[in-house]
Amino acid sequence: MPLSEWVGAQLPALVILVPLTAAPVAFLGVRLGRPVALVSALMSQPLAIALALEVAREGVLRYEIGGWGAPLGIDFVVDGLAATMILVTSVIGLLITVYASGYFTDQDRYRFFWPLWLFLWASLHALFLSGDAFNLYVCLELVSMSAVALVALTARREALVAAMRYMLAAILGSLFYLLGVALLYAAFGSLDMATLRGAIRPDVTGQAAFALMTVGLLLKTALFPLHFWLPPAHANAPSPVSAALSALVVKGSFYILIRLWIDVGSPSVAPGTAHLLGVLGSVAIVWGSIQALRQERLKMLVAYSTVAQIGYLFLLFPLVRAGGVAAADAWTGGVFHAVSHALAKSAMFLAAGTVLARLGHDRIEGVGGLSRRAPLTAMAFGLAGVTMMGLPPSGGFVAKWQMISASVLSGEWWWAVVIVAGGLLAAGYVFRVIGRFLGREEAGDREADTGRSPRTMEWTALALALGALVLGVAGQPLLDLIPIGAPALVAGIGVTP
Amino acid sequence: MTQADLYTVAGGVLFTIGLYGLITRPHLLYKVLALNVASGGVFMVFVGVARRVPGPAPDPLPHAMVLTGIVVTVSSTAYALALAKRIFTETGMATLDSADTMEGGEDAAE
Amino acid sequence: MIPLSTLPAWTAFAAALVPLLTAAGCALPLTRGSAVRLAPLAAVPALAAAVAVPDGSIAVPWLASGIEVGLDGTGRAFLSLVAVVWTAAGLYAAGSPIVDRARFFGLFSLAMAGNLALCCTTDPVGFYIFFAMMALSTYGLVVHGGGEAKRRAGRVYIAFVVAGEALLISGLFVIGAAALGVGADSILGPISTALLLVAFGIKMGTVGLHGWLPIAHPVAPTPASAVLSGVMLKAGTLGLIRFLPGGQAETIPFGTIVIAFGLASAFYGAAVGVFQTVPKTVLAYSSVSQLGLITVAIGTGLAVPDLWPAAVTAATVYAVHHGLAKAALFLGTDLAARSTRRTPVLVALSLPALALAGLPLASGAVAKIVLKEATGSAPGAWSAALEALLPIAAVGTTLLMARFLYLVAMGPKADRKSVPGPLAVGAVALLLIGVGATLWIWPAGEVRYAAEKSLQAKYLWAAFWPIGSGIAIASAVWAARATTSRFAGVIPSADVYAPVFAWAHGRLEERERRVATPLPTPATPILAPERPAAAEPAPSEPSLLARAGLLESALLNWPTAISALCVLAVLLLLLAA
Amino acid sequence: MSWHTLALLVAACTPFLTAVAVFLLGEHRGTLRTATGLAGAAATAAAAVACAGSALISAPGEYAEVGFGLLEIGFVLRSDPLGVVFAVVAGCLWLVTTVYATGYMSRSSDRARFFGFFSICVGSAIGLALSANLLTFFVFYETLTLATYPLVVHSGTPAALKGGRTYLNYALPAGAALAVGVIWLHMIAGPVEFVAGGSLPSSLVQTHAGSLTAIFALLMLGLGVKAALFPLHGWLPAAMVAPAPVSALLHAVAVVKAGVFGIARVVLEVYGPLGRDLGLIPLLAAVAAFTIIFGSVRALAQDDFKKRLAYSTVSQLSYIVLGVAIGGPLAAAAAIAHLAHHAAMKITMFFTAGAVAEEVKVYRISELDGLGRRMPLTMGAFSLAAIGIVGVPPIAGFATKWLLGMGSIEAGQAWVVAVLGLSSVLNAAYFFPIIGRAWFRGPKSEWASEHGTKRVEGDLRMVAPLVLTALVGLAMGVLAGAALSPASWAQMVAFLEFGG
Amino acid sequence: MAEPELRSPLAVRAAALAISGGVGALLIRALLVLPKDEAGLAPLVKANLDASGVKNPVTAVLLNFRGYDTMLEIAVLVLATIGVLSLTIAHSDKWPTVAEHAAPALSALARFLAPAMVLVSGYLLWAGEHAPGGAFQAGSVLGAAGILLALSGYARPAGMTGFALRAAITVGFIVFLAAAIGDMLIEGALLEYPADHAKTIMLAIEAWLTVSIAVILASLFISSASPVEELRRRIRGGR
Repeated sequence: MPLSEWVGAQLPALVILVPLTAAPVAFLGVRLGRPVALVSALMSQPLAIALALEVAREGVLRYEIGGWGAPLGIDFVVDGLAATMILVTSVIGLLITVYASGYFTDQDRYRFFWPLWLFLWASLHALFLSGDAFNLYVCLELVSMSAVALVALTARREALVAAMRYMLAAILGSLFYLLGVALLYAAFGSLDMATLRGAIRPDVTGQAAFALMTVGLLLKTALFPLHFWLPPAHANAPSPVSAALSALVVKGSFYILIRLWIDVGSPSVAPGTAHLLGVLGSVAIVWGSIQALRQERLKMLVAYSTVAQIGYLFLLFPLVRAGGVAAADAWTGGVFHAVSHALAKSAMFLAAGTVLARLGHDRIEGVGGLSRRAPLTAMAFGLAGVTMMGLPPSGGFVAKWQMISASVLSGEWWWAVVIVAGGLLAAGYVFRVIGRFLGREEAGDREADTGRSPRTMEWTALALALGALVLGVAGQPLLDLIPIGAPALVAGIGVTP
Repeated sequence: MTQADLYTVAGGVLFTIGLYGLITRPHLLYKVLALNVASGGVFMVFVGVARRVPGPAPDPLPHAMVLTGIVVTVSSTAYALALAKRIFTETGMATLDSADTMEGGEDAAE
Repeated sequence: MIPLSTLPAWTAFAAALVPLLTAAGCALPLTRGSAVRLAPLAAVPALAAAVAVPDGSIAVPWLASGIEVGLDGTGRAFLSLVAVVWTAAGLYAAGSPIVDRARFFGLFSLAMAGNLALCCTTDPVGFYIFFAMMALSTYGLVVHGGGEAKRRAGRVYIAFVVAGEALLISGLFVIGAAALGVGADSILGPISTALLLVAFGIKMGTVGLHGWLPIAHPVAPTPASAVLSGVMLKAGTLGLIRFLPGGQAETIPFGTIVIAFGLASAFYGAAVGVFQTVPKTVLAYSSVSQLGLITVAIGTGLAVPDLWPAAVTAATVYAVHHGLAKAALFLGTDLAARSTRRTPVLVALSLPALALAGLPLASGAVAKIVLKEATGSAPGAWSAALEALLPIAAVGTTLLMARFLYLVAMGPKADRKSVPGPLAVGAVALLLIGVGATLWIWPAGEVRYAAEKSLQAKYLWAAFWPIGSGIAIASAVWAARATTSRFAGVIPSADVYAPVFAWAHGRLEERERRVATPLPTPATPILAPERPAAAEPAPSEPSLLARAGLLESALLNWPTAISALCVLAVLLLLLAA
Repeated sequence: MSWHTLALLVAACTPFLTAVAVFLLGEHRGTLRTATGLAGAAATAAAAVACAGSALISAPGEYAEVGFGLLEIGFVLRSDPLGVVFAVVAGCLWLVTTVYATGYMSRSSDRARFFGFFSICVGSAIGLALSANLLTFFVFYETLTLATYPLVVHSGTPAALKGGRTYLNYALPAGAALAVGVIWLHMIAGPVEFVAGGSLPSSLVQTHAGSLTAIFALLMLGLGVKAALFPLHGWLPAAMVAPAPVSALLHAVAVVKAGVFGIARVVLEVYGPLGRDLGLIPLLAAVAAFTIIFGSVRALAQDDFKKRLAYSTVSQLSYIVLGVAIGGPLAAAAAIAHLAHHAAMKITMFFTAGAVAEEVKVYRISELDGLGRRMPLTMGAFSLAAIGIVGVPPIAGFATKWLLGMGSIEAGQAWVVAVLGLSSVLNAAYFFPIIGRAWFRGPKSEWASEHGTKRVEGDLRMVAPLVLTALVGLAMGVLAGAALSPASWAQMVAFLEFGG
Repeated sequence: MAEPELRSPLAVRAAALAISGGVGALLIRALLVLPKDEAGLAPLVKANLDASGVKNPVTAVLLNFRGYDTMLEIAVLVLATIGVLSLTIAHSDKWPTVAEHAAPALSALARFLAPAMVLVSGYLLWAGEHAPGGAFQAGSVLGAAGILLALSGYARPAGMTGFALRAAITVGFIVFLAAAIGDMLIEGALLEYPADHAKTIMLAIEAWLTVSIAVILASLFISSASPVEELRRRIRGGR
């Protein structure tokens, strides 16, 4: 069998195996961490692209692990959504890797960053590809474990306590999820999502299973009011980690949530919940933004911005219920938002990391005039802010366009009001920082500046921010990819609201 | 109430107890233990589920899942304990209030 | 006899624009010297064109919003008058001690170009362009030399100009639109007519709209006053002739109103003018009065549409007559003031002065006959009324002129340093010849007829008795000067407008003082520094944001957070059930 | 690729590429950066003119297009006759402003940032001019909003930041309103192209009258902020903290015109006859008329040079809105022509304000006394532009006014004439005193004692552009009737809009 | 040094009781109505047991049908170990001392017990093929032996922080991974064991996993441990 054909057939496995193999290697060799991670990152890139192209060409792919096939074995399922998430993860992962290679000055002390990060990366890929409810639990644990370990990496007391908070929340969330899996299996006799889709019934057990899994995943996604662990964890982690957490990790649990709700369980399971999630999402948008407005630390502000932006994702749940074009718009819009937010938020955290690296602090008060000294970083933050605000040209805008479309079409216009208000609030906190960047230097600001910002750091942040912008004008291929294999409910054709 | 139900209900109770302990116990060790109790509850539910199949042999799948779950729990418990220990070493306290996580700011890039 | 050539229609227009060259020349440092010297003669090509270019017009679509240029009888008459008066004034200015000559002649040329060119355009846009050019550059002439008084006068002048322009353009829109075949609305026509009457009325100093005239004339340098009063006011006359829908029945309702205003102006100007104490102010009031007579002619044409051509002729002839005479008087005022021997000047000045009153053999007599020919057919009682009132107006004119000559004679002693040179004397002489000769060589039939008529005894008498009466009254007033001199100056120079102007000046100057309080300049100012405002209200809130922060820390508290989780779980489980 | 599409691409992309190059060259490679900026501006101007040529020789409906798919609507640029007016204005004035800014900013810091964002702003303006549909327009519109902010706060002073905040407080909610309007309209009517004469099918009036009205209100709210319609104008005077080139090109031409241009697009090429059928246009006209008067009255009260100019802009922009809202071909022609006319005149005035501030540190009108003798070219150019704005012939402003006046009569809206008259008087009332002070009063300010009254114009790079733009403004008026003049072009466009 | 309160105030406890009780009640309510007749995947497992290569259905599920789960589970374990190491020896580069002195009685016991535990571990590993048992059980016992040796002061792990430790921690996972990749190359799918060698491969994986799990569990314990003597002092001295 020619290599290319073999690779083509093994793509879903390979995208996981590359970082998963790299992780122990990076652990084994003390000095190998950085090069191995870079090689792995560079290999992931073409694999992810190939996978996306394959899905675009062939439609949904299934890969039977161990040759057993679901429901006995575990299948990888690659639809448009999964391929999109893999693609985004590999792009952001590459840039974070490059950034981190310049960020950690004491490579020896932080040598465990690399295996942990590679494990995180691999587990995200595994999570996105998994088609099995229990396997998703294991993936979730892998993600949480590596994420927590990365947060605690600096062993600063704030980071340790934040990691602890995160750890407890993550374990609790997993337990709720696992309890739901138990009920699901007890009720429907399968763990394979595709099989479950056919078997699901809105009976007490099924609904309880969904409720429990949802609670667990909400906690892991940090939807208001369960966001208590997120700001400290994201703000006190090393910046490349913060970027990965905000951009990718919270999306992991959200991903499972939409798989469960929209892919497996039709909204006929617990219709009231959809609106509850929508309302909580709306509150999150407003509350997170307001909190971001009052933060004094840059990374804390960015973290609260994540709390707010997560809220948008949850508007998906009430909006897809309308069916038809509205549902299709909501689906692509929601996922597109996740994607563009991932790019922009990682850019923001990486930019904040550069600020920290230069100034030794990230107090917003003290960043005056930084756009003179670190223009690329200021630019990266600003451009990422465009996506946060949902203004064109940015992926955030395209996403909001779709979501507002959906809310207008479905007649539930109040979600549109929330979306618009959220954009304005986001402008409030984004410009609070940008204004400082562009403003005057306070006495002593310049002296405090170490001037340390390697090109790898500045440019990676900028590249991510630009990526979020490019999505705004050239996002159509992705918009076409996302709905491939989407559940009939949101496919947009032949479904009456 | 069958034997299986006894397991599942006991699992539910254990889970509830764990939840209660997690809320009320400030000490990190207790919190980790509370989570252990709760996961024990979840595993009990699995065991109960495994027992419900007709025939003498239990369903092996929940058992396998419990085993996987145990390893995962052991891993996370070990890490959580190490973390709690480290917090204690750094702050002299082992609670979530040991440091103001909203302040701080330095990180690994210095 | 005319035309003398077969030049195309646009040449007249082009000739009228020659002063633009000298204007530009005055602005550029290199050419400044020669431009200043050539500026007085800049109107000569236009004068030549007025003589040489045949009737006819041509569209110039690319210029501005598309205009039409050319000459007709009326235009030719006005162009000639304008060219002569500007030349005379220019020559006089060249012989006068005027400061900042480059600027003066630059603005002078610009106004001249406007004034000349507006005679050569036959459409609303073209006319408006040059009307505005003339009026606005004249501002610079009015305030030339600077100083508080001139600034105030300039302010009054520009205010009236701007208001006039705004009304004028509003009226012209309708005419322009009508030319395109749109908006030929019944209501817009009369409105447009009214707007034009008011707009040109301002220019012509019709009573009620005359406030600027006695203010602007005295302060301007004499050559500027001469052209202002002599020809620029006539631009209003030309505008009325060009753009009023003359000869159409719709104008009838306006006729009597216009006649009434004309008459009122004629008497009001005379009545107020005699109380003035500055010769140029007296002349300004005389202009109000004289243009009132022209207005009467126009009004007659409006009231009797059939008479419109006659009225136009009358207005034109009278305008030419008055333009030459008034310009001569203005220049003469200055000449007298500067001359060490004043008597010859006074004698010379009495020619145009009496010409204005209708002295036989001079232009005034002919003009008045043409006027009477037109007004004689005024409707209803107006004919008789005018027959009776016009001679009385002439009495008034005579009195005004007497007052003027008296004031000139009594003026302060001349300064030896500024004795007028030959250019100045020649300029006045040129105008005097014009006053004497123009209407005798006027080619049009009606004028020739009137000129011959003026020599008949009946008309000689009709011309003489008002002058005689006027002189008699003047003599009586002079005889009783111990009593009458107390009345000199009891009416301020802007009469009813005086308090309005005083108030407006006060307000504006007060504001200026307030604004001009110097403020410290900030280190890197982009905008001017803010005026010190009232102190910002001190932040007195535990702000909303702070409260949100308190609530958030409660949410972040572990027991609360996990409890929230449990509540959410309960909610979801219940919602599911 | 034909030269038509090539021109389109070059015109829209060059400013952005220039921006990237300028950012990359950075603060220290000044000469190369300046050269890049000039080359980019020149290429853009040439391409914009080429676009105009393309629009001229293409048959209606067959204009050059280039774009790609986005959100089922497409991101499409097109050189149609209306769009190229704005594109050419923005492109050509950018070239002039670049020269000016090189002089103005010669002693300033952060020039790379300044010129970079400047290029982005111009690119956005040209992009939105050439947008073929509402989505593309909106994308560029918001880009413009954002790229302007760093320029407004350029100096970084607290006052500048405050001005920037005010700007955002207006611009961002407006963008949100516009976004909702655009999306909603797409929901109702599908992809909204710009088509001469209006693209919405008239059948919508029966089915969606209420929605269309609400959408129109949202769109006007969104566009009205940039167009500085009362009561959405407050940001414009506040934004005057920006450096002079910004005020000149952006706050007199690119940004504010983006708003009025958008209104023109929406009223003429989206709603078309529906605007009248739904009774929306008269209201817009009333608001515009009020703004004209309001802006002028406010301008009277300003002593700050740039703020007076800003309020004048508020007033003048509404001429364009009013022209569009009158609903007749001549009035629309006036509006379109005024896009160019006002641009040339107002940019001159802002250039002047900047040159005066740089040269003699004078920021207030009350300090301008006698400046005509000190800087005769500068103040001469200013005077020409100012009387042009007042509407004195034969300068450009008159050409607008004439078309507008006749257009209002043509459309049976003669009341507009009264507005025009009153506005002219007010314009004169706030501009003539400036001219009067500069030329007819003696110097009394500090600069007189420092430098004497000797004639010293500013930097040639500043004087030449402002003289040029003043002359262009004059030429636009003097040659208004000539072929290809803005006024003639505008009449051609209006002819297309109203189908003869 | 202020020790934290061990219990929350009464109000908090009451509220916590109420809401966790609420969750529990609803949970139990759902658990009580679980469908009774759901056979799940048990029949499927039974049907495919022969093909799996092992006789114990649980082992078949763990290592074959759902071997991927197990591979990731080992990854979690390795990951947690790396995490713990990053918190402990990454910052000091040496192990904490578990016991400073060899306690005579304890070390004698350890010497006796440890070989037995190794034996038991081997049995558990082997038994997993057909009865309850397997790598994790075996590894736990082995790891316990290591901890016992450390606590008794008999063995000090101080030197073992380098490559050997890391290799021991990861070897099980790496073997698992190698098997998975090998299967991809040979059979065409991840973890699709060649039918003839399934049992051998699984046994090999389990054997190496046992080693890794033992080392992991022992080092998890030791890396966070405080010296026994200090604990003893603290207990004697009271709090």
